[in-house]
Amino acid sequence: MPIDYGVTIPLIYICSLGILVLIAEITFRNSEPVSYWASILGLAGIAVLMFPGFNPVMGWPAVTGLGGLFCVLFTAAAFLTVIFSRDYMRRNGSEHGEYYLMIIFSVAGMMLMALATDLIMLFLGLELMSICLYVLAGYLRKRLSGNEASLKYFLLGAFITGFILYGIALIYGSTGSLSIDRLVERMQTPGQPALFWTGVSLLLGGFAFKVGAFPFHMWIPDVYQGAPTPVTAFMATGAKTAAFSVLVMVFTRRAAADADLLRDVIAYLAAGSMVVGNILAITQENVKRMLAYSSIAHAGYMLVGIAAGSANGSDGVTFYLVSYLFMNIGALGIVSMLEEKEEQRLSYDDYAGLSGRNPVLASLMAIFLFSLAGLPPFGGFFGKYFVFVAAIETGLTWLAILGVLASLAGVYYYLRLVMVMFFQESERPATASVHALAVTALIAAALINLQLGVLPSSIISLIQNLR
Amino acid sequence: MTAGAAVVSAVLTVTRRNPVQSVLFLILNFFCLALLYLTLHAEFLAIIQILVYAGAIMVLFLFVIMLLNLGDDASLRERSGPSRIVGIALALIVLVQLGLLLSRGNLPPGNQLPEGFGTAEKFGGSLFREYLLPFEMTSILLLAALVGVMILAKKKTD
Amino acid sequence: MTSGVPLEYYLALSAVMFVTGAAGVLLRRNAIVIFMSIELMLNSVNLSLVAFSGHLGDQAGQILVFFVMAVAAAEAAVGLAIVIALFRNKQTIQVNEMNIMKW
Amino acid sequence: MTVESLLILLIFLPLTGALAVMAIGRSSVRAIKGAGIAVSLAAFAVSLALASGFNPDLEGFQMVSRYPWVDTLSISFHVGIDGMSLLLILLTTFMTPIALLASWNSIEKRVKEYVVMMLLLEAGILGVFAALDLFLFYIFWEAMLIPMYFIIGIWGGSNRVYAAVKFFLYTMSGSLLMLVAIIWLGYQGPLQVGQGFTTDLVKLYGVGPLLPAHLQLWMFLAFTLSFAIKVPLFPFHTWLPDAHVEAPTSGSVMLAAVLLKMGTYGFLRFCIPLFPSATLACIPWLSALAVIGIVYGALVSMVQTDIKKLVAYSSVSHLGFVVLGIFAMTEESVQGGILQMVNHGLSTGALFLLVGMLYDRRHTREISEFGGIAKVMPVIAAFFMIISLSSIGLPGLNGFVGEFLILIGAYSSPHLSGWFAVVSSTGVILAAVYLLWMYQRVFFGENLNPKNSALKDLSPREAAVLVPVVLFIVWIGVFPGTFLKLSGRSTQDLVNTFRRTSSGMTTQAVTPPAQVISHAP
Amino acid sequence: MNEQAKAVLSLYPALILIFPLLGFLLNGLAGKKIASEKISGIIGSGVIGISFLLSAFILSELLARPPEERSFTVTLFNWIAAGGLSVDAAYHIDQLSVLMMLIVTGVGFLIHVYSIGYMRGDPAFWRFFSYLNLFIFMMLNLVMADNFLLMFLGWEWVGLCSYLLIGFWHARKFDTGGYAPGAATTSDAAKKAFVVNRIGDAGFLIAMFMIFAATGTLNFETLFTQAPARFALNEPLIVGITLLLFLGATGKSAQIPLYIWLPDAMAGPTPVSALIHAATMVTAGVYMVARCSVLFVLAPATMETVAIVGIATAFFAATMGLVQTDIKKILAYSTISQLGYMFAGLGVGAFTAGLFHVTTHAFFKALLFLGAGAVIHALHDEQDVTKMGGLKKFMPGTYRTQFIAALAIAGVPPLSGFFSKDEILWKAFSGGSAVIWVVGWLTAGLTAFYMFRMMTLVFEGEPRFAHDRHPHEAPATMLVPLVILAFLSVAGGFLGIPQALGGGNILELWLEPVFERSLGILGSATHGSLSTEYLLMALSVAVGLAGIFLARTLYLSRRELVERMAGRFAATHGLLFHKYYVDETFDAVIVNPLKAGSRGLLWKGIDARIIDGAVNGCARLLNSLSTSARKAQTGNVSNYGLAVLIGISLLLGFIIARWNG
Repeated sequence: MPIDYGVTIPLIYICSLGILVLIAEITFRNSEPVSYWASILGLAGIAVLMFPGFNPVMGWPAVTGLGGLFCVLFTAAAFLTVIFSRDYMRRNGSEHGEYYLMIIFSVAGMMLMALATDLIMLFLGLELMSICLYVLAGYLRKRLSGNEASLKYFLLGAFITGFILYGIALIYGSTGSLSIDRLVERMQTPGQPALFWTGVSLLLGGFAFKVGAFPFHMWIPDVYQGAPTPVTAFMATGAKTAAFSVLVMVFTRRAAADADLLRDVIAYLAAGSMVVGNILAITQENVKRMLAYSSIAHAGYMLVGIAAGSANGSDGVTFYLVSYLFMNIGALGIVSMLEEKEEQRLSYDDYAGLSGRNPVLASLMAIFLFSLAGLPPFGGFFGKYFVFVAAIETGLTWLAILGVLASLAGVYYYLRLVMVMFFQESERPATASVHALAVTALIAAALINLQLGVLPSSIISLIQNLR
Repeated sequence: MTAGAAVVSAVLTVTRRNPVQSVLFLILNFFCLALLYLTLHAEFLAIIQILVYAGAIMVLFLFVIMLLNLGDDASLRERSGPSRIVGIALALIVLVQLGLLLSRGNLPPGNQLPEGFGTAEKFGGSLFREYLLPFEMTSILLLAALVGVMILAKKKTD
Repeated sequence: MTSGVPLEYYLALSAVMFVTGAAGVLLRRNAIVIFMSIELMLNSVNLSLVAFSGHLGDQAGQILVFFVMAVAAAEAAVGLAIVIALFRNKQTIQVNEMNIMKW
Repeated sequence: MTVESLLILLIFLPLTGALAVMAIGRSSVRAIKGAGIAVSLAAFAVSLALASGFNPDLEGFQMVSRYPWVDTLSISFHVGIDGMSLLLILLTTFMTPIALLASWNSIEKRVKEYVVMMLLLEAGILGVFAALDLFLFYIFWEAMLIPMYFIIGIWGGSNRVYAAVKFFLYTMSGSLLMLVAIIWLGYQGPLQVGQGFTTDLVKLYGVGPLLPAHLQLWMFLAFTLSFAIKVPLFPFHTWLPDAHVEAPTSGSVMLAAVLLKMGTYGFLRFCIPLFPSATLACIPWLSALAVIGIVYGALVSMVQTDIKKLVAYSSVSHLGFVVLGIFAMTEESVQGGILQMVNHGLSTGALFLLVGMLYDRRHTREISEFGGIAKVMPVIAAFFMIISLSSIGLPGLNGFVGEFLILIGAYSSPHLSGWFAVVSSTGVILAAVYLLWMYQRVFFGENLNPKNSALKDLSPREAAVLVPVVLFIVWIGVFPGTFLKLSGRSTQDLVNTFRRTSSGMTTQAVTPPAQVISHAP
Repeated sequence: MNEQAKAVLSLYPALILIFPLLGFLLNGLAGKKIASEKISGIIGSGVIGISFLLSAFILSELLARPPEERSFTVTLFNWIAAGGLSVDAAYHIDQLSVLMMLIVTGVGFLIHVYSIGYMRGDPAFWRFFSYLNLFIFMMLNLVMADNFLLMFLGWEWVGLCSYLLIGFWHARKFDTGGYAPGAATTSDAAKKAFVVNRIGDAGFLIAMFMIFAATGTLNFETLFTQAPARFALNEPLIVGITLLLFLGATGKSAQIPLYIWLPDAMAGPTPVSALIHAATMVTAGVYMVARCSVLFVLAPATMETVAIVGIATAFFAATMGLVQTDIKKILAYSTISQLGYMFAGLGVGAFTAGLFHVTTHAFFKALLFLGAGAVIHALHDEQDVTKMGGLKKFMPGTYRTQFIAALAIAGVPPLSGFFSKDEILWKAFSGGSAVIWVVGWLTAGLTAFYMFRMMTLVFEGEPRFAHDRHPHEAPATMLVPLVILAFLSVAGGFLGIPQALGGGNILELWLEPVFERSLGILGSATHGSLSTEYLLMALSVAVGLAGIFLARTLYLSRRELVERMAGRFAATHGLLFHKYYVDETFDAVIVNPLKAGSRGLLWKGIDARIIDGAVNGCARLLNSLSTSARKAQTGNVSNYGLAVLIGISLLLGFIIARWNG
């Protein structure tokens, strides 16, 4: 198997950055600022270098394929996470360079997943990412909720790893190959043995777990709530995107609908996730936990596109991922900025009157929430539209109907937060620690969201060209 | 015979109340597997299995159990009643399902083994040629795990 | 396929071990024992992989097993570190006592 | 500058205006308000230019611009107007400066956000009326909920939060199903002639009627639910009283004057031409709901104790007339329906303005708190009377023309029994009952409440708000031709096309749409 | 007549309309600024005077033409056009409309002048005149319209003016007589008038729909030309149309069952009662039926209904008038009763007779009201006849004019009322409706009785009013119109002296072309000879005189008899005094259940409980679903693992179920 440089280049970038930060950690006594800036600049630089079509000099090794785009997304998520993290960690008395290192390494794992050409790479990438995230979830060692989150995440993650691996083994056994291309090819060909489908369904179950789809979703609320908020943001965006990147690349190229064994089962997963995520989010009082449940619902919407399994489905999910990344990381970023020590200021009531004290933050939050709720003219709406188009085209109209009904519940709880921020006053106002860089990042995320909602075609054609 | 031992040791691993006993049965299970690997022409893996898995990893387990002083103490209440039954029943259901699916088999036809299959030489060859990138990434993985363990387990930071 | 023992035999053994491990995860409360059950599951899969590899005469399965072992090592390290971190804060590793976050 | 670009300019003017207002310093309140009014007046001027460039004798859409937007999903920025949308656009641009001016003093907190929201709202509404692509339409349709949500929620009354959420969710619950129907139609429609997904309205006009009846019915119902909630048609109306009562005056004005019209407009623009067979099947049911709404709204209105709620329920009754007119599907009734949209916008909008003026003075809207105040504020009393009369449907004022055309059209409609019009006529009686009774209790009688003895009469600013409305009320009443003429051709085409396409799927009907499609790209 | 003259003539209708409108706008918009009663009054009455002169000019022009050319149409602009419906703002001038225009502007002018005196010192003097001008403008629209819709415009607006003027003193308490005692204000009466009228208007409206649906036009000429061919005699459609039109007429002209608003309408200033609620607006119904006579004669069933309702109204209103104590209410019931006569006339096909009575009634009833106004004015707003008396010597001028009017209404020859009433009765009899004649004849007696009861109580006998009141004769602005109207009450009858008495019946000849078509359809089946006619005349004169005599005897010398009778027949008296409890019945059967139902059932029930209950119930359901489903999220990893395994099992189960390789 010849080495594909298109695959290796992002990994070389990110691993170099990782090693660089590691060296900095070892070299400098007070290494945190160095690591911080190195991470920020490095991640930004990598995102630019990898951006599809970026070609500063002739012959610059370009990253190709949809995987390249996903790599940009992971890097962007990491970049934003790092920006939101520093202040948060400082407030919780734990700013260290290793933190950035773990993020960078987990990005490496995500990239490996997205770029994988065989199941070995896929597996390794998944594990690299997961191991880093286990650590990150428990990063604040003294926080009991962090410990618990970390352990729950770890145990369940390892548990599901067993299933994924078993699935890989069965696929291997029935196809005689670990190549993803072979796998996809087999899925398009009718008449595969039961062994093969067993393997595929176990693999699907594994990734359904990773994206947080019903009924594999139960770890999500606890882990998202217990993890440090920037890590939650990173998990909800980067890790989810990574898992979806695999689903997009493996599971959207299936046989025609009538010969398709998986369409309905993915549709059920999607339906369950949309319903459960949205309904459970309604009565949450903790904003972070609410966003966790909502991320289950969003996984459901994206699975709608996977279930459709068409070109539009794949593009729709990819588009959804792009917009979801920016809106969710924005929302959780703001949550992290408002959170105080000891996990204080996370309830709805703590957001009361935010618009009066900090109109910029409140407005940005409102934009992210509207986008999450799927209201035009924001990116979240277009993402939903796209996947619903795909669903209806492939005869999954019931799923689209269920999806819109479920999103109505979503509208309720997102709007409830907007309502609290804008329509209510508070006696004990929370103070946000606002940093120029973070706010700039938020504004950028909001603008990207708006752009995705208003002028989505550039990113769509990009996605299409890469597919 | 080896297989029977493997199954028994596996069951005992999950049923022993004392973690230390569990570890020991797990190590036994790994030894059985190593034997099976040998019968399957995976000499290199068999060796690794014993050295790394049964040796290094399990010792680590044992070490941690000892460190945390987790005895077979009274606080270690195992779950009782219905939820245990549900768990076991579900496991059995999954087993039956797997059995059903595996028996519908149509496994691919077997191939003749190439020369030196499973030896360290062949193994290393393909590892460093075809699977160089995964191999390198494994090093990153171990590095990340290393850093992670440092983060999580170092005594004092602040 | 040179071994006299049919492939199905290995697969069945692997499945039984796998389910045993999975049952262990569900039934046990000690985090470390749960983790050991997971190791059991991984190993059962490894057995399948090696069996398939031998059946197919293809080395890739064995290679994957090798990587799985590496990953298992890394996971074990991290997992046990997590357990230790939790134990330091909570003085227990019983999973049923970890429920400060629910609903 | 071409005429086509005027329409685009019109949509984007309030939007850029909103951005510009955002740039003004928070403290310069007068500048913010002034800028808001200036922008909205400029939009009105542009819409007048638009109207002058509009040729009412032409078939189809005018001022059409079409820019590719999202090629993958065949979405284009496709806008254009015909007679009915022009009328509603004019109404929107006319009412927005009035609403802004009306709230000059009554909005005290967060003035900047308020003006921005109002302008965004205007842009959204204009977009709804101009959109010729279902996707584009939906974007505007939903996007305009956001500013309205804030307007009710931030500047509303004591129970504003409940009202805002109710408004939002109620409306949203209808429109989400419409979204599914839009996609379904975009896929199924073109499939009838072997083409790919599109949401272009002009193309879909050709293929929608070709859909099999049961598919039409489902899509029709999904669209109708959304529009029925917006209108609001009985029994989907219960968000309206809450929203109206809690919204600030300007919010109520925009809500009543323009937002509700989006529902009735939707029936005309989408439901009927896209799904004629389904429409035909549903005419009796929807008309029955409309008639129930007319009587029901009037009766409930009659027993309200809060003036604003009374006016709100009266909207249910009035909009019932509009819906009846639309679904009677005769030229007279549809013309009447369209005109009645404008009329209701003017008269109910003005009623809300007046209620707001009373509220500004007394900080209550309970009818029992008033009485005999015609003595202290005769001018307001006079305006209130004229506008009430317009709402009652006195001939010579605008309301009558619309109601009369609706009823006479409904009576002679081939789709409806005459009883629909007959029962609706009781709404005319009841309108007199609830409005005059309220008027009498508020303005007539002895002024016994000492708090009411020193109320100020109409201020010049308030006069500037009301006089234009009253002028239009009289104008439409006496010379409705000016306005009927604008929508005449569109109505005629709508009704004729409906007659042709609703009567089953003949092969004859298949050919012309195919031509339409070949022209469209 | 040359073209130019015709063109000039066609300007007149517009001018006739414009002047009152001008007066309305001037007084309405600038009246407060002018702040001069004199100027407001002059403007207000002047514009009407001009309109009257212009109308008279049109009359003279028409007189100069041969009878068949005495009509023309002026189209101002296209009013409403949509689909097949096209309605012009067009005015049709013919013999009938000219007659009505003259009455409206003529009587109107006199009442305007009278009002200058009557309303002196009122703070809203200017507003009063602007309303009056508006009323005249709209009434002219009503009578001049060349189509139903324009007529309806006038129809509605005169109702509105009536509303505004009844409630002119909206803060005043007003005793509606048993109904909402004490609590009501004049504005209640105003609202009642408008709403009751609206019920009739709805009938009018629906009739228009039916006409349009059947014929595609609302234009009088077009319709009346088509109608005989379009509608079969007594076809349900035409019966429906005419009945609905008549429902409209009962509203406006206060006939059973919609008469209840008129007595309350007396809450308005007295000139308003004279102008609107006696002379002009209330006769709009009569005018409308006459205008649509072609339609009505096509529906004999309706004609019969009209006649019966008319005569019944005439009788019952007269009985109610017997016991009223409020001077204006006596007159109000009298008006209702007289209107009943007119409808009875129309109903038997005596269109001219009906209109003749409209004309004479306008004179004497206006006169009666204005006289009553003078009395009320003189006694500082006292309206109770039992607290009057002996005013003859304080206000001799008023007394004389009132006496003439009373004689006229009582049907004493040769005053106008005699001729018009008698013609109706004769036409009824000769048309074969003896019952109508009998009831009408009885009513005539009652009329004479209650009128002279009133006359006696007000002017004769000892003064019963408080001593601090110093009655005085009315000022010239009020008295002069009284005198003129008295003259007209006397002379008006000469317009229609029947052939039997050697008269030319000018009015019948004048109106003949208008009713030519309908009378043609109706056919002329006249029973009875000249001698019968004389006999009947004598009988009606006799009953009138008997009524007068009885009233004077009872109320001048035998008051105690009255009391005793009232005591003996307390139930009947109460029934009459409370107007047969119609208001109370309306309230109990319709108004109150409607209000209670709307509040309790519709608003609180359907709206709040059912619909909103369902909406909020959905939200609550989701909430409780969420609350209970959350419990599954126990926080226990084992359970989460269980869920994962369940999921895996489901996936495998799915594959087992679906795979068929």
